[in-house]
Amino acid sequence: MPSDDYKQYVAMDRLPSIWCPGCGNGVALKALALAFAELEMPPDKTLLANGIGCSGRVGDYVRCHRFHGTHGRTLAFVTGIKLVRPEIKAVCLLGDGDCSAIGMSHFVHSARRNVDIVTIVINNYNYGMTGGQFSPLSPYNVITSTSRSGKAEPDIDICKLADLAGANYVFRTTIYHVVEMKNYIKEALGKKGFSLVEIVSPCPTYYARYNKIGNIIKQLEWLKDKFIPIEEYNQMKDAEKENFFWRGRLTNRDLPDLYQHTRRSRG
Amino acid sequence: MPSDDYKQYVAMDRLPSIWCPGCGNGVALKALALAFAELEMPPDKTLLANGIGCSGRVGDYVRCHRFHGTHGRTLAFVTGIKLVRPEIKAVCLLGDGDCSAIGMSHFVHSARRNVDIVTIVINNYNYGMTGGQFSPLSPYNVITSTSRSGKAEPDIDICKLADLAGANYVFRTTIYHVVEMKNYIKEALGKKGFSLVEIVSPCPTYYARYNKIGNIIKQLEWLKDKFIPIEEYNQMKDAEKENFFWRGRLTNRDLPDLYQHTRRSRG
Amino acid sequence: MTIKKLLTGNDACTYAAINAGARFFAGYPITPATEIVELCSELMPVYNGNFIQMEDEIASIAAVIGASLGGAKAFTATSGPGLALMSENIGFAAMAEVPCVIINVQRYGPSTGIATKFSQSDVMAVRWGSPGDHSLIVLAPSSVQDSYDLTVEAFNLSERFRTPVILLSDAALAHVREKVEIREPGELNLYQREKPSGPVNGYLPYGTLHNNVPVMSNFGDEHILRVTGLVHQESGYSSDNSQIAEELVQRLARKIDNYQEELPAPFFYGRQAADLIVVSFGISARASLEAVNTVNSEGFKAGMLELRTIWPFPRKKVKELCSGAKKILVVEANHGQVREQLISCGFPPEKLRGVNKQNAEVITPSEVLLALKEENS
Amino acid sequence: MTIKKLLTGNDACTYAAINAGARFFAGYPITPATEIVELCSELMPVYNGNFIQMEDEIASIAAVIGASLGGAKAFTATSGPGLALMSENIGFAAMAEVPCVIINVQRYGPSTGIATKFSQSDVMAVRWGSPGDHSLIVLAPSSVQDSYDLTVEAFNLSERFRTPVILLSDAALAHVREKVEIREPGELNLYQREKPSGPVNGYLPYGTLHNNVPVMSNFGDEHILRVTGLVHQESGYSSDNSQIAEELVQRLARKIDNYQEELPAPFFYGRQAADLIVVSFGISARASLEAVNTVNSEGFKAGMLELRTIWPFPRKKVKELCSGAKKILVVEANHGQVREQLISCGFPPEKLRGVNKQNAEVITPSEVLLALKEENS
Amino acid sequence: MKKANVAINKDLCKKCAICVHFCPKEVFTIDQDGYPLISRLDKCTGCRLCFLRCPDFALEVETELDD
Amino acid sequence: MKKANVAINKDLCKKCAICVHFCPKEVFTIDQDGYPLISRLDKCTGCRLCFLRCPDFALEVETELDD
Amino acid sequence: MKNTWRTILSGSGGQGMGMAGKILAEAAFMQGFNTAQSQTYGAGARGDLSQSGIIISSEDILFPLIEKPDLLVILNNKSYGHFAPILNSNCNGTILIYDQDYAPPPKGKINSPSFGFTVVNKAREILSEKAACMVALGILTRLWIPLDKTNVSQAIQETFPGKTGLQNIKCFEEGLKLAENYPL
Amino acid sequence: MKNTWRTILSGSGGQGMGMAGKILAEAAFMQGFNTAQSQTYGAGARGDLSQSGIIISSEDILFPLIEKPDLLVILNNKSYGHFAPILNSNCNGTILIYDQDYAPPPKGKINSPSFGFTVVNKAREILSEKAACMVALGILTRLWIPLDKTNVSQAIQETFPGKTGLQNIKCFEEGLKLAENYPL
Ligand SMILES: Cc1ncc(C[n+]2csc(CCOP(=O)(O)OP(=O)(O)O)c2C)c(N)n1
Ligand SMILES: Cc1ncc(C[n+]2csc(CCOP(=O)(O)OP(=O)(O)O)c2C)c(N)n1
Ligand code: SF4
Ligand code: SF4
Ligand code: SF4
Ligand code: SF4
Ligand code: SF4
Ligand code: SF4
Ligand SMILES: [Mg+2]
Ligand SMILES: [Mg+2]
Repeated sequence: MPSDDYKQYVAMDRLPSIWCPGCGNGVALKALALAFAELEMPPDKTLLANGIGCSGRVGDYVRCHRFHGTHGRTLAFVTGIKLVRPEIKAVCLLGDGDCSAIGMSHFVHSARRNVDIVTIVINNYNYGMTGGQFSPLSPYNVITSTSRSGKAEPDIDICKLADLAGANYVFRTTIYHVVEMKNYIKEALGKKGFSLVEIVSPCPTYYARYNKIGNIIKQLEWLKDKFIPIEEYNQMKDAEKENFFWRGRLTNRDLPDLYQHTRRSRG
Repeated sequence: MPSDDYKQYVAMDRLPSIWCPGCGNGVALKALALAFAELEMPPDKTLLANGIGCSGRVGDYVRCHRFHGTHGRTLAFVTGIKLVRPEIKAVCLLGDGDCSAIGMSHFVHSARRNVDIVTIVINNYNYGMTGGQFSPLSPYNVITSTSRSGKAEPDIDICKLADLAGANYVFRTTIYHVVEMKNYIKEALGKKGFSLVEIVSPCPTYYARYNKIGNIIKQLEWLKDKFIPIEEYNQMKDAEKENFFWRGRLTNRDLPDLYQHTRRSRG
Repeated sequence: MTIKKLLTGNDACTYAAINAGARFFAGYPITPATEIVELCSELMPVYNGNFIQMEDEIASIAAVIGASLGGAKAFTATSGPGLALMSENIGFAAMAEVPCVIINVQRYGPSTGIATKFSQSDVMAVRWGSPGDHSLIVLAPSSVQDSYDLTVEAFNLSERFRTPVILLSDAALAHVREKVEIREPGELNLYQREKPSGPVNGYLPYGTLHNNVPVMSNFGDEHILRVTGLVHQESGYSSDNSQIAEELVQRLARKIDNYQEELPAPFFYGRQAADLIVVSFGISARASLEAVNTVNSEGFKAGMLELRTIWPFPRKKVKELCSGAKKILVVEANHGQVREQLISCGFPPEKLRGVNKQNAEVITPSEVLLALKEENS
Repeated sequence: MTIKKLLTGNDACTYAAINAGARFFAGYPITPATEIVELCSELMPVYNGNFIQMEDEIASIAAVIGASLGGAKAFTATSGPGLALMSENIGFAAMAEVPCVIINVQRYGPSTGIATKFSQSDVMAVRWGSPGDHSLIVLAPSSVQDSYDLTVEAFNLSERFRTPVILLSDAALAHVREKVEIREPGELNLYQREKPSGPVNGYLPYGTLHNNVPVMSNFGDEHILRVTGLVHQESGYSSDNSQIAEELVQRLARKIDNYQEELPAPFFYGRQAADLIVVSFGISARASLEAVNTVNSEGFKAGMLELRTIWPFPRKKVKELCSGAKKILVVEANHGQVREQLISCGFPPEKLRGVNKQNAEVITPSEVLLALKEENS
Repeated sequence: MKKANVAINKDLCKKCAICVHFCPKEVFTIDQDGYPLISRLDKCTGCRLCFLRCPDFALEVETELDD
Repeated sequence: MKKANVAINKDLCKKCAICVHFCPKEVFTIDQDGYPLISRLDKCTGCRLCFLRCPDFALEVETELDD
Repeated sequence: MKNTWRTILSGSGGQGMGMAGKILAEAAFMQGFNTAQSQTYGAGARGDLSQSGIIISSEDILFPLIEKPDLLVILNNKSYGHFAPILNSNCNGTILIYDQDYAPPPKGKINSPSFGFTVVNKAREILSEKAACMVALGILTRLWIPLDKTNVSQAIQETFPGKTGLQNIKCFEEGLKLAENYPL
Repeated sequence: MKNTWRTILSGSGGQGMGMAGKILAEAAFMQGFNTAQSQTYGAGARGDLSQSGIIISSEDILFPLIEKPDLLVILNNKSYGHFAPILNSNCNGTILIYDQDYAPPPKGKINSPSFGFTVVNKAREILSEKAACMVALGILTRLWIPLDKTNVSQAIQETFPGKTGLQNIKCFEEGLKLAENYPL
């Protein structure tokens, strides 16, 4: 059984975290630390880079290299880091808002360039840090602090977007599915090129409250029931699909990454 | 036969244009003016908005309302215009760089919101205005003034991107295919919601020169030969596909546009 | 009708905007300006206006500019990091002469700093964030009432001068709740932008000037409008002619700088011919005034100048009102950005004592009091 | 080895960067800085460095900052509109203390303005573009040789002070071709950033200060690095403590402002105790010097001060060198941005005549001459 | 037979009750202050789901018991 | 029989020769200054492709001839 | 004659500081007083320390924030750290009102007159800890602040619609009662 | 004694102004002169007007751009508009060299000594209009500028590799010849 090894990646002395009770960020942090431990990643060759947001504070509790830049730009910063330090394993852990609103362009271009980064998006369907406004990933019609009568904009599927743009690896899971989450973060860490792990996560303080999902337990149960394996999902009829979301591995390929591209052109 | 009506949309007295001989921008401008004329669009309810670039100067030669903002942001500006003036027919004519590099985020979000805009992208595969650097849409490995030994980054298909993001209408054509171009601009002008017409266009001064395509005639012939109807393309074997690009209509649907969405939520 | 309400600074700005006629808001949430975004999302539909949450601040100010060119009074709200992102398009609005209002609620910086905490360190950034020569208008409220009044004024000035106007609020003012007299639209003097009236044919968007400000059409109106961030002729078509460039850029400064008497004048409190004058703005002016009142009640002769227009810096007024002082205390929660402006007015540095605080907390009356007493002893 | 070459200003900057050790360039093309981007795309691979063309200027400066934190000397090049977009991340680099160099080739603004034409109107924007209190360094070359020398200096200062350094070039200098003595790396005094040497355990990225500058590790090195734009402790972990905030922000100013003697001093030409002094910078200083030489050869007593460090504004030096002058002419192709700084130095406005030009053309020797002669008659 | 030890650190626990509700063996109840209470440790299979799901590093499961 | 009139405005023409090369009926040749020359107007079908492809508004095709 | 009352409510995030501050301010406003109210904000509010400051005055309020409170209500232990500089100084002029179960003053350091009440537990009894501040408002209204209890009740009702309002009023009234019987 | 030569080449985009200016500067540099060269830039260069300025001096060059040329080469008509203020003033001290086929000076306004040559057509004969400036360099070198023709040839060769270089040198030499035979 894995031991306490994961704690070498966690700044235990800085806990408790600033997060609300039940928030998914801590669960993701633990899964990440466990994945690091199982892969025995050297902390000095491991970088956790974060966006700005509640999820962005994950880096306040780690012991490896840590970068925390400006809202939405993490992938652009890390593109620079990776070009000069290709040996670093870089994990960019971003919020849904950070990644898909202000950071949309960098997200698409990092995937297109296939930069060797594991991008973990903590998708709590809203801007937790600023008080629960909708994000581009919030489903249509949901209630948030800036959509009191329902979000009037369609969402977009960032997994499909990453796939289209050129990512090597794309996986979606939820905070409920902890074991799967840890395992696929590990799988992503083993890949070269751009990987996306989207983790749908509860925000009990805003999202669950505004949408009357109930407490954190109810929201986790909702994740458990609504997110079904992609294979199952694909066999559903369209009408049925509307009630579910898929989770699982969308993409797994081995296209050359940015570093390889740039070196190739040197002949 | 159509008469000189199109001239009411063109600032003839400002010609000749600043463009190099043979440049595709003038051809697109004419097609657009013809489409306007055939639809008898009132100039005071018609807006041409441009990005910054050679293609962005198209608006310097029109007689309808004209907007020319900052590089990459046109769609965001026009989102504001369209919300307060839904009755205006807005055409955003953008360069490939403007739209897919600095403007990527606004492009994806405008398509996602399905803002009622006809977006025409003049894709000359480079930044013409600043001297022929590669753009995100330039094909892999091409020679440009910032990729003398071949572009080391994959490109992305903005037609598929617009489709994934939520556009109602997506069409790709080339400057060679003038009749098709005019007709499908007209079709796009008849739609509600976000339309994309991508026009692959020659840049004899930089792109054709750097890539030894030869003069403008050769480049137009290249467009003629390489861009085949999507139906034909889809039936090709993968190996064969590598030598061709598709053109034609990828998307045509009638999802509600942003204005409808925002009004719906008012009940 | 005038009604009285208890409101926060952020809420007061929002109601003021609506009552000033704003019917378009585009924004991106950021602490400590978020409540303005949220309240707009609720109020705009009620007033048949538009609210849109854009993908970032660049897009937000862009949408605001677009809406304004469509004829709407439009605004956004942000804080330091967002303001920085807006700067390119603020420069565009200045160049293309698009009325718009930006509420900048200052927080502790630089960079992400402390998002929830207080500072007054954006004084220079609001003026100089965007490259190239141009003028713009910045107003700083010191109370919730003032947040209301100056927001209304911001819209008026932006329409009158066809220029971006920035309201410089802060994290403390944004969240304090005070009584406000809400004068509703009927009670307010609202400036409506001038619209072209002449023939449609041959109309030149930048061709008719009133007080150096062009009489411009809106998109969708029958007078065809042409707008560009390039140097442009009266027609709105671009030009790279030297003379046109010089005339345009100099007019962009002149149209504001020569009409400063139309901008909110500083308030002066206390003894007019005082030896000791405190200069301040925003919520620091409140602490300052309390301190000045205290010392005056103890027999001092101190005066207090509250800046309300920050840019263009009201040099003439400041010189006039402070010229007699032996010592001027400039109270501000930053490194001394307004103090620099007083030096530019010609006051010798030795005369100017900065009472500064940079620890993310507000300046308190007793801190100002201490400084005043030191100066008098 | 020192070799002589004919180069443009843009090329000189690029070779200087390479010779100063820059091995990372990220940029986005923009007139008139494009040639730097293009030349880097060719040279970086040759020098085993990295070139990347990012999706915009925000991403460009971000990648530069990232690369610098990875240990590379890194830079970008841009012009007005791009500079505006970079301002948020320049503030971040100031806050997180990341060495990096930004070459800002001024063009005619505001906004898109005239992309190919000349101006010196970014003097304030380079300093104040980013909100919050912090200092930074701006150098302005006046010749192609100077473009080379000050670019090398920019890298040195940015490593020495761990701060963004902006090189303020312009469209004229960027494209003029002049002789340059290229001192190659062996000849240059290159400053290498200090690296931590103590034990790996318990290392605090912001914990060891030399001259107020932290001795920081790089990402991927064995001393674990933590970087954030939030107010942070010595550990690099975030904090919202008032005292930590104040100490940090004040140090960001102090670490530069207190060491100004290490920054390039102004050049003084002509008569030291002159009645008439011309102050200028950049290519306008060349026109000024020619004019000053001309009048002096005709028997005038004029002096000429060429600013090389623009920010922090070299007040002490300027006061020292200009204090005797009866009249100071400030020659600059903008509305008078440097003249304002001289007022801030305490020179009375009446003494300061602005020789300005805003028509997108360079200021010529005969224009300065005319002004000089007017003053002397 | 005890298969695992479960320990809760009240200094870190935020009383979210996730461990309580999602333990497949219903090992936990809630005490009067809202903290999880290990009530049926004998049922514990050592699956560590409670550990994996605890957002606050407040819960540890030791599965390789010495005895 | 003439089906159309073709006119070239030399003030606008930039001599790109697109009209020349892509006229399906080879109506044009090139004159000594590089401008297109309407040499075989009789072959012209009035398809207007030259007009549509001219980037510089330098070429007009009139198809509804009066006579 | 006293004409300004500066009150700070201090406790933890879930005890309704902000709401209570706002209610007090609204009640004062109804009664024609000038008033200014502020509260801790943002990430901090999620954590352990939450505060709200209310100035009530018959004069103009110049500075709207509170440097030194006349009345300080403390509902959790952590708050003492924050106010130590005030409470420990001599002649501070601050009256301390504390929760006697959860926030007894630390020994030997407090130089303010101090009064303990069963605030939190009383609220829990009736509704939940969230209403703790309503009990505190009752105490303040009865003993120190010149507000009419009907105004406070009305302000509560306007803040919390329906049943929750009534329960909160109940808490407020319990506070009034606690104060009535307090051996002052 | 003359020690500074300020030359401006002016014509249209396709006539190689920039290249020629650079070549002249390189040749001067080889010969140990100080030199500064500039050219019109950007969108303008695509259009009708293109210019290049070259200062060659045995002294330090203070201001690197040209206010008033000593030598002005004009290869298209449009350029006259731009230089009218100089050419029309009395005692301007500027020598005008023009293409006699394509840029004859407008009548009655020019107060400079002026010299016409067959520049463009000569270049077309040998290579193409693009080489027009090479012919002009020959003329300048022969008659006005103190440069060694071998240096100019070398600079041309270094700029244009291989065959194009030789053709351009040919044009340059034709320029030298034209000047030689010119009835000055
Ligand atoms: C330029 C800029 N704009 C806005 C903000 C304010 N802001 C901070 S976090 C955030 C969004 C957070 O949402 P998300 O990325 O989903 O993270 P979460 O808090 O939900 O984990 C915003 C808008 C900022 N810090 N910088
Ligand atoms: C913020 C900003 N960055 C860079 C530029 C410089 N710039 C002008 S046009 C352009 C790209 C043009 O390429 P594209 O959009 O493809 O248009 P084209 O010229 O090819 O038609 C660039 C990078 C600018 N004007 N503003
Ligand atoms: S606001 Fe939401 S996302 Fe943020 S810490 Fe609280 S529960 Fe988590
Ligand atoms: S540079 Fe290319 S895109 Fe621009 S005008 Fe010339 S040919 Fe057209
Ligand atoms: S280890 Fe498994 S069975 Fe044991 S307490 Fe935890 S969740 Fe329950
Ligand atoms: S899951 Fe963790 S934080 Fe939540 S109640 Fe259990 S032990 Fe406490
Ligand atoms: S109309 Fe058709 S056939 Fe006639 S000249 Fe033009 S292209 Fe040729
Ligand atoms: S296509 Fe037009 S511009 Fe080109 S040669 Fe023909 S007429 Fe001239
Ligand atoms: Mg989120
Ligand atoms: Mg392009």
